[in-house]
Amino acid sequence: MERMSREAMAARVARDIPEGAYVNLGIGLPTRIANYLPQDKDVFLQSENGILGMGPAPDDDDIDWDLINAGKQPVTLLSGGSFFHHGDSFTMMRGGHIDICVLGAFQVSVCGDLANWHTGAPDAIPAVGGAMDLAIGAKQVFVMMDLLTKTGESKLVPACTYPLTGLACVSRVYSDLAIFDLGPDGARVIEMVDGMTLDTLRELTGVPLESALLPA
Amino acid sequence: MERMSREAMAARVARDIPEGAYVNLGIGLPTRIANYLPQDKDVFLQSENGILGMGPAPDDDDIDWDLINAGKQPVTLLSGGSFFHHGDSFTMMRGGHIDICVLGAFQVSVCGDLANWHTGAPDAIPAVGGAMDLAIGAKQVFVMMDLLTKTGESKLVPACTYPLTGLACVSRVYSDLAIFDLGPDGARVIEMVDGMTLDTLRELTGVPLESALLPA
Amino acid sequence: MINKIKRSIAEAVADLHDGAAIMISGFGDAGSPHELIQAVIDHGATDLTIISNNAGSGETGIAALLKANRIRKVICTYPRMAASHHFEARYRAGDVELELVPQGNLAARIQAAGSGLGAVYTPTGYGTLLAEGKETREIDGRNYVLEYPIHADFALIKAQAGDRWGNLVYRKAARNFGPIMAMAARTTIVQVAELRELGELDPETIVTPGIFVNRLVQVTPRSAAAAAA
Amino acid sequence: MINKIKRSIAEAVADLHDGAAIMISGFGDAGSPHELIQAVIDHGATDLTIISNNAGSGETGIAALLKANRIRKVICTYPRMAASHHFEARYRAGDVELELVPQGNLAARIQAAGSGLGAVYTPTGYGTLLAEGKETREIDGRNYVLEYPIHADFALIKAQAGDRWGNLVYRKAARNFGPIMAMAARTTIVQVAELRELGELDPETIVTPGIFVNRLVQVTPRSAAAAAA
Repeated sequence: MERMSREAMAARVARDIPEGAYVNLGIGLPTRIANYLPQDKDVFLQSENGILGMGPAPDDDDIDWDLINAGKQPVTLLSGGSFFHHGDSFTMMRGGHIDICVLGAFQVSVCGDLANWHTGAPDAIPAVGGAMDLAIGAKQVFVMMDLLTKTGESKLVPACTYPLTGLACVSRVYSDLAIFDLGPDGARVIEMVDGMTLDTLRELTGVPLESALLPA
Repeated sequence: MERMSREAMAARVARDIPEGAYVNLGIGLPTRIANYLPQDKDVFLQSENGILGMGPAPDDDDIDWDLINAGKQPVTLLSGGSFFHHGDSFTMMRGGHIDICVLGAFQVSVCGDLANWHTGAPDAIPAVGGAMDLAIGAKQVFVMMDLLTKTGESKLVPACTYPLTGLACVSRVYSDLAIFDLGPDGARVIEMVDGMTLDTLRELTGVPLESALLPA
Repeated sequence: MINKIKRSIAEAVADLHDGAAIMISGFGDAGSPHELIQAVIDHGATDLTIISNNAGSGETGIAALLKANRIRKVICTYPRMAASHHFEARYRAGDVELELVPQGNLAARIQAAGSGLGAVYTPTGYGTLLAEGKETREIDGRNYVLEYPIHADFALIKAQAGDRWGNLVYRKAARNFGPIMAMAARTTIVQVAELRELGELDPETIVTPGIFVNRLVQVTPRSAAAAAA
Repeated sequence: MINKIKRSIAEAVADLHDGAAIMISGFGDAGSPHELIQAVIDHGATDLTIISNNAGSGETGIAALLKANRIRKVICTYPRMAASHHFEARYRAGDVELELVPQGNLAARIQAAGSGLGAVYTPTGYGTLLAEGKETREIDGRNYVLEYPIHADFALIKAQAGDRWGNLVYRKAARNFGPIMAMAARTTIVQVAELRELGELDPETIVTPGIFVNRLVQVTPRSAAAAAA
C-alpha cells in the first residue's frame, strides 16, 4: 500500500473537474490542482480577490503584484479572463455560481461538516478569509487532505471537534489513501490506493464506511 | 398677485442647487430644472436608469435611444459622465449618495409625507418606478408642484389622503404661489409671490403655516 | 473548447418551458431584447411570469407577449407607459396578475437572488401600500421592510458585445438591469449586436463576466436591419 | 468648477479624527493605499477602527499603523499572514480588539452600508463560531444569519487613475474592495497613480463613478519611485 503523493492527489482531483466548470481552488494544497488541468480544455478558475480565468504562475520576469491569487502568489490571466470587485466576486461564490471549490481541511465529518479555519487553540489567531463563503456557496465542495494527521489521527471524523467552517457542505474528500463521498447517510468509499482495504480504512478512520467502489 | 409659470418655478429651484450637488430630477415637471442650471458650474445629474453626468437634450440628428432619461426622453452625457447598472444606480439613490432629488406630487403633508405615485382610484393602473427610493434615499427631497389642483384644492395638506410614497421625507415644496419648508413641526413659508399674504395662503391651503420669510 | 454562442435565436431559447419565470432586461426600449422575446413567442411557452422594469409598450417585446396572452404574472415597477395598451387590456380583463415593486427594491431583490442572500431589510416603501402585510423592523432608529429575493428560471438580456465564454459589455443606458439579471437567473440568454474573439474584450472593462452567462446569440441591430431593408 | 484633486496627501487626510472608523482597500499588497496610510500616521489620529481584508504585514501600511499603536479595533477576515507580527504583538498584548468576519460577509456588510440596507440575511457562517449570538432564520429551507451594515467615517482607497470629478478605474486584482468601500464611507479618499483630464476615462469603463469619491491625490507608484531612487 502506497500513499498518494500530493502531486498525484492534485492530478486525481483535476481528473474530476469537467470542461466548462467554474472552479475555486483554496489556498495551499488545492492550488496545485491547476497544474494538472488539461491545457486543451476550458476550465475557469476563479479567485476571490476578483479574478476569473486565472492562468498559471508567471515567469519571474513577468511577475505583477497587482495580479495575485487568494494565497497572494503571482498568477496570470487567460485570454477571456476578467477582473471585478469583491462584491461581485462573492456574488459568484455565495450565489451558487461556482460549480466546484476544493478546500483543505483540519477535519471533515462523515455527513460533510467542514472544519478548516481554526484549531480552536486558545492562543491561536483565527483567520477565515473566504472559506466559509466557499463552503456554503459552491455547488460542490471537495476537500483535499491527508487522511491522517502526522500523529495518526483520522481527519475524517464522526463529528468535528474543531470549530466549523460550514455544516453539511462537503460532498467529496480526496485523501492520500482513499476518496470518499459524503452525505446525510454518511461516508462511502469510492476509490482506494492499491493494497488498501475497506477494513483497514475503517480501522484507520474509526468511522462507519460504506463501499461504493466501482467493480475493478 | 401672479402665479409663477412652470419655467419660473424651474428656474427658482435651480437657484437653490449648489455647485457640486448630485441631483436626481423626477420625471415630468422637475426635468425642466436642468435647463436653468448654470452652465459654468458643475452640477451632477443622475438618472436612475444608469447615468451620472446627464447633459441636455440632443439635437434631432444626435438622438441615441440607448441614451435616455428616466422619462424615456433622449439626453446626452457630459464629459466626465458615466454609465452603470441598476444595482449601482439604486445604491446611489437608496444609500444616501444623492444630495437632492426634486419630485412632482399629488399631495404633500405639512410634516413632509409625500403622495405622488397613485391616486388610489380603484380602476387606476399603479406605477411607482423609482419614486419611493428617491423619496427616502436622497439627502434632501424637494417637491415642485402647483399649490392647488385645477379645482382649487390644496395639494399641501394636513395629512395625505392619496397612497403614500414615503413618510416625513419632503423637506421643501416649491409651488407656483409660495415656497415652504416642511418638518416635524409643520410647514413654514419661506417665500411668496408678489402680492401674496400669509393669510391668503392659509386660506387657500387650509393648513397651519408659520412664517419664515426673510425680511425684505 | 467552451463556446456559448448559439447559431440561431430559436436554439438559444429552445428549453423554455410553460410556467417559467423570466427576467427581461431593459428600461423602456433601451436594453430590451426584442428579438429574444419574439423567439419566446415563436417557441410557444406560455403561463409565464415576467420580471422586468416595464410591462411593454407598442406592439413588440413584452407587449407582443401580452398580446399573445402568454403571461400569467408581471413583476415590475412601471407598467403604465405611453402605448402600454396591451398590458392595460390584459390587466383589466384579469388575464394578468401584477406585482408592483419599487424600482430599487426590484434591483435589490434581483441582487439578493444573484448573491445568495435570504432576504434584505430595505427602507424603500416603508409605510406605503407596497409594504402592506410585509414584515418590518426598526434598525438604528430607521424603519425597514423585509424583502425576499426574486429568482428566475431564465434571463433574457440585450448586450452590445460578447465572446464565446459569455463575457459581456453593454451600450450606454441600455446596460440597466442586464448585469444584475444575468446574476439572478438559472439560465441567462443574451442577444448581442457584436461577437468578439476571446481576448478582444479588455478584462478591465468586461461588465458581466462569463460565469453569469449561459448562451449568447448575435442579433443584427434593428436600426441597421431597417436601414438595410 | 468641481475639482476633487488635492495637491498633497496631507491635505487629503487633514480632517481625520481620533476614534474614526476607516475602511482600507487592498487584498494583501494589491490595492493597499500605503502612502495614504503613512499620511494617517503623520496626521496623528489615533484610537482608530480599521475595516480591511487583512491586518497588515511587514513594516508598512496597516502594520505601520499597528506598530504606532493607533488602532483600537480591526474588523477583517484574515489577520494572520506572513509577517503579520505587528498585528500579532498588539493583539496578544490586548491593545487591539479583533472582529473576525467571513470575507463574503465583510463584502455584503460593506455593500449594505453603501446601498442603504438595514441588514441582510446571509448563509455564510451559519452554525459556526462567527455567527454565535447572532440572529438566525430559516428561509425556504435554508439557514441564514442576520448581518448588519458596516459604515465608516473614511475610506482610504488605491486606484489606478482618476479625474477631477472623482471617477476611478483600477488595475487588475488591485480593484478588490475599492469600489464597494468607496460606496460605504462618509468620506472617500483615493490615491491614484495617474490623473486624467475630465472625459479621458471612457464612460462605459469607469468602475467607480465620482459620486462615491470625495478627494483624490496623485501618488507616484512605489516601484517607479524606487526605480528613480
